[in-house]
Amino acid sequence: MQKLLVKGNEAISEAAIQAGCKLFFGYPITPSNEIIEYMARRLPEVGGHMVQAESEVSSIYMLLGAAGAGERCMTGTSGCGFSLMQEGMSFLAAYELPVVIVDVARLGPALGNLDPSQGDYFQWTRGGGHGDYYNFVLAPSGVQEAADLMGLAFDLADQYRMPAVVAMDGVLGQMMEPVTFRQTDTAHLPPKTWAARGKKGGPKHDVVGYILDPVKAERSDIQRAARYDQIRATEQRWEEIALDDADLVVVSFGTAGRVARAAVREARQQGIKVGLIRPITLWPFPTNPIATALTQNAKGFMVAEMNMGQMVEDVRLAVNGRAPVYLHRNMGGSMPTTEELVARIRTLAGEVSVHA
Amino acid sequence: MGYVVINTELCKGCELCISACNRGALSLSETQNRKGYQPVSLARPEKCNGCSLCAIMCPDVAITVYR
Amino acid sequence: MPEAAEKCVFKPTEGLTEKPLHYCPGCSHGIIHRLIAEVLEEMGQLDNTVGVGPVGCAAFCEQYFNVDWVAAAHGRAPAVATGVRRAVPDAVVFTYQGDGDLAAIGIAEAMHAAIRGEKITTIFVNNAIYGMTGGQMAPTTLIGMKTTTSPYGRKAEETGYPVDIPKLFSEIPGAAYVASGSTDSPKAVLQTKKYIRRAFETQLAGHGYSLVSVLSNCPTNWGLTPVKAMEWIRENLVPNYTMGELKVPTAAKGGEQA
Amino acid sequence: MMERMRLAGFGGQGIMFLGKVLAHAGMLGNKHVTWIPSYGPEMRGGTANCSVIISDVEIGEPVASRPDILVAMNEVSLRKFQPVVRPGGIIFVNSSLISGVPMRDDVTVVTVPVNDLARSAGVPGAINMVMLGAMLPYLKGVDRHLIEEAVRENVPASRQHMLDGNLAAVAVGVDAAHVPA
Repeated sequence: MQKLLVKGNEAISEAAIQAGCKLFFGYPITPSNEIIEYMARRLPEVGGHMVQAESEVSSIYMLLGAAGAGERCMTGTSGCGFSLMQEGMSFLAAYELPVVIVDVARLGPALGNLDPSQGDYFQWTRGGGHGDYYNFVLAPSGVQEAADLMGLAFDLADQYRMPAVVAMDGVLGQMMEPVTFRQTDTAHLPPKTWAARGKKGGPKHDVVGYILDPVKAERSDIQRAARYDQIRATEQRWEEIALDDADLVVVSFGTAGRVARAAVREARQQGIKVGLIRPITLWPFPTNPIATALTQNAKGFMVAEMNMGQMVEDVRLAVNGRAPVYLHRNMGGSMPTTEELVARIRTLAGEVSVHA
Repeated sequence: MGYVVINTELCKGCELCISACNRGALSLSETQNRKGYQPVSLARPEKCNGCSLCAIMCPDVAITVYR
Repeated sequence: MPEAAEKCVFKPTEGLTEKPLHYCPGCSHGIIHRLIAEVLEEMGQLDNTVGVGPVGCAAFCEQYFNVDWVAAAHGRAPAVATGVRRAVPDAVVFTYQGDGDLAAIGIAEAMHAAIRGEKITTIFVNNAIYGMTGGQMAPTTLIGMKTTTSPYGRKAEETGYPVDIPKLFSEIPGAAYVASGSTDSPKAVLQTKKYIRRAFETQLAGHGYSLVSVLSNCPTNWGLTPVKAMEWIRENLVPNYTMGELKVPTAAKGGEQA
Repeated sequence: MMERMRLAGFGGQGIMFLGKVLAHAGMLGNKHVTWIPSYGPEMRGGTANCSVIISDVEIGEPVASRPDILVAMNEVSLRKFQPVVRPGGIIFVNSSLISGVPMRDDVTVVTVPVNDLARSAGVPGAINMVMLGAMLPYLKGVDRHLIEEAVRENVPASRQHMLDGNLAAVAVGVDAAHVPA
């Protein structure tokens, strides 16, 4: 397979096309612009379309229409644009439509600036719009992983009939790394017999999202909750390093996660008993490795993220008071350096050993 | 000559058909349907010529016309 | 009943389901639903159509149309229809939208669908008031008209003027067919049906976006009987909005299409 | 081996392209590489910089916040990034445009008059390629063969006529690097 040097934004775009995505709807916003530009150039070559919408509000509903008609489709956006999409994402959840939404997050709140940030974590993982729902959230830490996760995002969306968010940041979007595109097999996925494309002699398809009958509404919520529970049980994904004997476990994702990986390796070389859990699915959140670490040697957790502290809440929920959870945060668009993480790991590893 | 068949369970007694009929063939009936509306009826069948103006105005698709 | 073997000259269309309509007595929605359904049936497109619904009194109208359906959020129907259209290029795709849905919250989506020349048809139902939420002011509410949010009558100095959607849209190059009809009389209803047919024909011919505005009533929130409400359309709405065919595709000019 | 490089200069000096060629050459040599531009409002402010990392091991931090190698194509860039270069690192200075800036004594300073060299060689637009050539003898992660292949792959089809000029400019830089500063 040919290795190419491409930007993260371009890699996810090409990976989406190779996963069978034929339609892209979007509105330009930095630092995600390479996605819409790549799609504009490349989709016509595979018989698809990029439609430049008048707003992100419109983009997400174009996505709803195309997904309602059964097509693999996606959008890419950033920060403020992702906020504008939340109403539509709530509708997508209710309609149970498979779509893929890439958020190349930037610093917020408000316009913020274009620097990388993980400040959209709550919006990614808490549904984001109105009502009671979740999205799949996949968080790559590099360009190859971003490409690999795109195919998975489409497959998971189709398999469970729900939106999948690919959670990026400006660094991952703008960075070039070598990437190899891998084919995925979609034969196991259920056919979209529910799609509205015209009856074609069969029964009528209604793709709608309201349930006026309270009994049916409750039943529908219970069914969706059961599906979410099943996903929590079977679809957690993470990378782990040296958890077996780790006193201190670093939990970090995305760009921060790749720096944390280097820091944990460096600290290990210095003889510190530290391990890493790098969540790849932010929803479902990987609670399993945290539980495992607690039954092994973990005496404390260190969360490193590029925001005021959002994922730390999920870690605390998973740890549930059984060990201290510390936060190392980089704010204002800054990224952690390996040195600063190693220094903090050394300090915290000392602390948890003393207090344990 | 013609006649109309009114689905009295669909009719809501809005009288748009009565108003549309140039020949005064339709009236509200004295009875109520299951929804509590007084449906329209072909009170004067001899006046109906099957012109369909009533059906064209019916918002509930309650009228079938024969001629 | 006469015994002669008469022929059925008007029967319920196959384009509607058998579900009884939930609208208030005398509401124009039923008439407009039926016209769309009849046209699609007559054109042989019932198996090839995807409708996109609004929010408002017609939010649940997919129950009535015997075609595939994708419901939209308030105002977003043209965006949803764009997605459907791009996914199923050979289908007939239409949106059904009220005056709040299209002319207020969704005017950006509607205008940009027209600007893109999106090959969809919009049926715009204008009764100058918000029906479902209980009679509030719409962008198309007439000057002086009382609603629950303009209790002293709409004042231009506070809320501007009613927007003439068909006139506005007829200025957009991507809008290939724009017409404005009414439901106040059998003649107006038959005329509106022709407009709807031409709009769908415009779409199928690939000319671009098409819009049919239909003046309709709201007996409940206007506080009038259905018959009086139809008169009110005739006397008040018709004079205030541009009527007739405002724009036809260049290819169709000079010759009757329908 | 891990070489963390920061390349900086004016917009229009070909900094981004220089970085891409370096990263591409690293990839052709089966190294781990990252290339990342400084993006955002800075991009439009007349200064341009990018980070390139070439490594035998997986790369954590993708931005060279503490580079081993700095390429400063103008004075603003030199003043901005000189302080963060790691002790023992290398700073490549475009001496055609920079003079009189006090230099740290715990780094290797290589001065290359790239504008003058490029002009003399008849490729005045290829100052980035001259600098690339000058860097070559000092780089551990890539060699000349890989660099030339990367240049070939990165010159777009529409600009094939510039390929020879670019390769010539690399050669000029390589020669210049051996001339004592």
